[in-house]
Amino acid sequence: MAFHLDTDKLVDLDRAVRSIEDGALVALGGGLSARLPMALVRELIRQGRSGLHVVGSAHSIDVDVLIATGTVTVCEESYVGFEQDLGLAPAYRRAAETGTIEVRESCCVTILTQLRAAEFGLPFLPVRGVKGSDIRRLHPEYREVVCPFTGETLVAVPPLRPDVALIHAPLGDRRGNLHLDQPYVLDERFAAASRNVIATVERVGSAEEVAAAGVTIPAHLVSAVAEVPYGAHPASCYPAYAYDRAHLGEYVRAATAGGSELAEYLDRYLTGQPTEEAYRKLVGADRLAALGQWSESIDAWKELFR
Amino acid sequence: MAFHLDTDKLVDLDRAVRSIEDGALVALGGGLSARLPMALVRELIRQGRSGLHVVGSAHSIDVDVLIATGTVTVCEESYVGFEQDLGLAPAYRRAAETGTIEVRESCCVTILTQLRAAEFGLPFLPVRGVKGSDIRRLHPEYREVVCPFTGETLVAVPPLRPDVALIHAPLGDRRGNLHLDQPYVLDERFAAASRNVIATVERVGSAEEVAAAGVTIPAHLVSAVAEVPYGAHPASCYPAYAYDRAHLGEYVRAATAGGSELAEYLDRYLTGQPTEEAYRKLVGADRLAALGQWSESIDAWKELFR
Amino acid sequence: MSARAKSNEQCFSIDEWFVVALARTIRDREVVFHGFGSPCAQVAMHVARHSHARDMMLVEGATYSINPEPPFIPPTGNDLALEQGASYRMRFEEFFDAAIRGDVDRMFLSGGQIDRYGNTNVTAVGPLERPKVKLGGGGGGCNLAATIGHLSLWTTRHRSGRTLVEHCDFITDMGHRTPAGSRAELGFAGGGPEWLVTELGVFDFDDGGQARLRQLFPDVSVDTVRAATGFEVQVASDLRSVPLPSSAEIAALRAVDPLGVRRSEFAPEELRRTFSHGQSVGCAC
Amino acid sequence: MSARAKSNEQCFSIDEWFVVALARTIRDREVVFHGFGSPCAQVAMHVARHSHARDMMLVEGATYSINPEPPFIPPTGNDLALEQGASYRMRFEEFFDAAIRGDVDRMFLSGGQIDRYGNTNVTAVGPLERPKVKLGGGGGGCNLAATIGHLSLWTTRHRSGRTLVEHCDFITDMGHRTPAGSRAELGFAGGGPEWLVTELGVFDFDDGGQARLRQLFPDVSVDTVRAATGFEVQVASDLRSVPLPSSAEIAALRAVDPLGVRRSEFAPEELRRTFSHGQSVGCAC
Repeated sequence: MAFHLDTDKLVDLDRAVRSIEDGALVALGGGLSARLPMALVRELIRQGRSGLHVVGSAHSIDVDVLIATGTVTVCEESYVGFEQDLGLAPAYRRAAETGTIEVRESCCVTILTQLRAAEFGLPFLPVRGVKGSDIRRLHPEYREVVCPFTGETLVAVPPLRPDVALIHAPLGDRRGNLHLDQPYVLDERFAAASRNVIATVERVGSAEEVAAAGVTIPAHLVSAVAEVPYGAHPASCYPAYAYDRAHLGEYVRAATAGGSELAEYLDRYLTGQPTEEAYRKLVGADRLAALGQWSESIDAWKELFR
Repeated sequence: MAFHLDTDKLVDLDRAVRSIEDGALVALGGGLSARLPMALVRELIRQGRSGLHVVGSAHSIDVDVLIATGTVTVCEESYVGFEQDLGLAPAYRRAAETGTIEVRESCCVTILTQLRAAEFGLPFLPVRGVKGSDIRRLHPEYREVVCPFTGETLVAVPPLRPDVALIHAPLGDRRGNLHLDQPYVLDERFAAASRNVIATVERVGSAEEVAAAGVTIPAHLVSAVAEVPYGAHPASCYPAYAYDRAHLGEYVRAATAGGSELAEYLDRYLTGQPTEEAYRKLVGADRLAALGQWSESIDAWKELFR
Repeated sequence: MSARAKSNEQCFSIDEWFVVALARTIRDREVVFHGFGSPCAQVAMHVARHSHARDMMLVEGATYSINPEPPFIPPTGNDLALEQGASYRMRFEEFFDAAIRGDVDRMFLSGGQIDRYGNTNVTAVGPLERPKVKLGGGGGGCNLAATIGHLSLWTTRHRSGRTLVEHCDFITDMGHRTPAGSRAELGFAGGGPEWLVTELGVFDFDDGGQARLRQLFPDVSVDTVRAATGFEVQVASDLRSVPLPSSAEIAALRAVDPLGVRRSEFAPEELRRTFSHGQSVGCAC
Repeated sequence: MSARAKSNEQCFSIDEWFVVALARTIRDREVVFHGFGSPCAQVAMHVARHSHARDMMLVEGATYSINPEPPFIPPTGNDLALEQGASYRMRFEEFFDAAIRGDVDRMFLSGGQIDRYGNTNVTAVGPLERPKVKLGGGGGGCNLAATIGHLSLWTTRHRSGRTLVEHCDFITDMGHRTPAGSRAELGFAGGGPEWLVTELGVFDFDDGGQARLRQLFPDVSVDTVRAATGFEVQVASDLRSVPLPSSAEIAALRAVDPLGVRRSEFAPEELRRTFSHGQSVGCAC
């Protein structure tokens, strides 16, 4: 928290990520396979960060690949997976089943409430639905509180103050103003509740351009900005590009197989590529450009999902 | 609450206001002398409504004239007045000093918190700062709650669910989508926490036009919309017009004098004008047009405030 | 519409009939939401809005957009296609707040396990400390299930025998009753599960909150349902066949889901089940 | 700048010096807010941002716009003029949440009554049930005063004898200590009043949280202050004159407040007090 008043926060990706410590409580922006902070995730892996406690709503390859690389100790997401299309998250599943990570699965509403407690400066907030759910068994830290008006017993949850929120945006300026397209998912709440926000943007624009597009997350909440084209790939970052379903499929197959196949994927796309530039080159300019062709026609858009 | 799904909510002002019952808990949108729902306030007075409990943040002529006409029984605003420029609110002051209204003065943050309790579906929420303040003496309904994590004693406040929120917007459509310019003050929170939202708009546009301008309050929260040009006068409704400082001065002088001078003002501008059309005619097309000339030059703008 | 297309609508497969059965759990003028990763429910909502529930309010499951007209349903729930033509796009918290305060009338929920009370498990099969299968997780379901007006549950994996179970290994989202108590005892305003639609038939819930078989697909027997169900199957006295989909419903469904993402929920062998309006089983078209 | 204008800045009135004294309570890189209906504080913030505190973050008091460059200060706080050139416009709740969680460093607060601990009354003078004067009310001050880093209090009505009082009839916004306890006892994170600037002089607060006279305007004596103050006046051992405003500060002030809204806070007789850089009292220009 405490506002970030520096007027130029533009740094390179390496430096932005270097400020994140082992063991940090990290909020991941975006959701499902949209606007995930993948360049930041890849850089965390390249830098060999470990012991992270990740929090978020419904996520996919970002969390799974962090787990596959042994970067995560505690996972407090509401969902990790690839929906019906590609199924369960292989590394998450394996780590949970073998006990190599601690699963503190939570509920979107509870996470929202905990972020709000931090954002509102309150030491607790009440939620209701957790009472009927075994999710509560995963959270011995929850307490109870009795409503002084109705006598209803509610579950009390503590504030959630991430050390850092990792957010990818289509556009931002050097001061740190970010423009996002909807859905913002929890990004606005993460930004207000977290001590630091590290953002990557598809493109750095002028302050005027960002203001005209609309500031979704204001500069005073943001600690660093790095310009990383295709920084959400293989997730989508509309309007720039749709998600790369084929790449996600390739990952899920490798991660499901595990062992050498997974190692090969990780080496090929992550540890084997020292920079995002190298990653983009490997994925291929043609492939990346194709993901941007969704806007040409409905048929072109549909074709990306076949 | 319960969403309002009708597809055409356009009604005339008379009908919109007729749904508000005597004794209703009424939230007033806008703030200070900006975007006040004055046409709705005038219509309430014309229809002789009584016993209203009004809530809001910092307000001026809307609350004062409702009090001057005996429409209000309980006033739960955080501030009623005309700032340094025109000073204390005469009718509010007199009614409070003579005990003809009940003053439940509150704090913006507490009102926000109570609206959030309603919006979040919670039976209470905690606030902190009220503890050091005599504001608490005005609210015997407040209780205490102990944080189960820190042991801190906080003040517990109940949900605030207005029967109706009165909101004036520069633009809206027939379904009830409203576009507002910032500051929104509490209007978004009022809309989500109130059982009904009755809106006036400077102009009804197409759904496309409102979507392009940006929907601030979505149709499903709005129960009725009436088109009333200059519906905020003598408050401002930018970008259409600045506030009418001379008119506010005229009101404050009459209300300070009280007696026949106040009665004359009320008759002239409120009870003597059966419709908003008549009100606008009385104020004068030239005068109203002049308030829109703020955008012509800085000097023109400044001139309105001399 | 060509004669060929019209003829095709006389003939439909289980995924299509199933989605229509789901759609019919929606009443007109309801505010309805589906969770992400739920293509059958997602398609069903669009079918309902284009057939019997034209004035419903449809809230997309991961974009929170209202009444969009997507050019197609993509295989991922957070995609711009699902915002096209929307009348409004809610913020994440705007939707969840509305649902928690009781302004959302219906939600679709599924589960890797579902018990007789409609409790669902999307967290883990087997012991929690060392699960046999770690499922994806519940998203926002745990709180939403407490307050949303009605729940339409569904599964496309009833026949597996592993889905409708005596006891959920883990209760992610509450149905009518858990070991912690009933909804009334917990103070939950939401009505809980109203329907449970499976690829074998349709259940409602009795006054005690227990599932009761109301309708069967015509190629399914009560014995098949009993064999596939881990709890004792109550059968309604007026058990009947699942009502046939209309041509209009089938047309709406095919228009909104040209990629067939709904089919990803079914085992391949189920998808061979086809039907027609003339004959109830084994369509040859 | 013309020679005439330059010469004018050698000469200034009490409202100008007062506003500059307020401005100097702001430190650079602070996040600073003023309540509405506070033109002196409002102008002071703009003066500070254009002189010694260029990297402060200025939050306008009723538009919640950040670092605007208003073409003029209008006589009402919620006006579009106060959003011109802003780098961002906060929502109402966005500002209040930030302040309550401790991200705002300083707020300006005034009061119809102010006591030695910096408690302020903007609610009612006289008994609460039947007040002698019902004041406008506190806006958001009651909660903000608990958590904002530092408070800069001010009044332009010290000389009246009715403003600095032994006890506030009503405590709207807490200073350092109320009958309910100290800030520490109540668990408030904010530091409370740091300065109290009046048209007679400047107070800080001692370790016990009590106001202490630190600076006097040169045309004011300690006895004048004592006579105007309802509580016993502590005087700092290093009492001195209020530092003179710089020409740059005066120029910034006149540029941002051409309408002179700051002057509405002063009694007409106070506004006759003028000063110059050459001589400290009674400027003839």
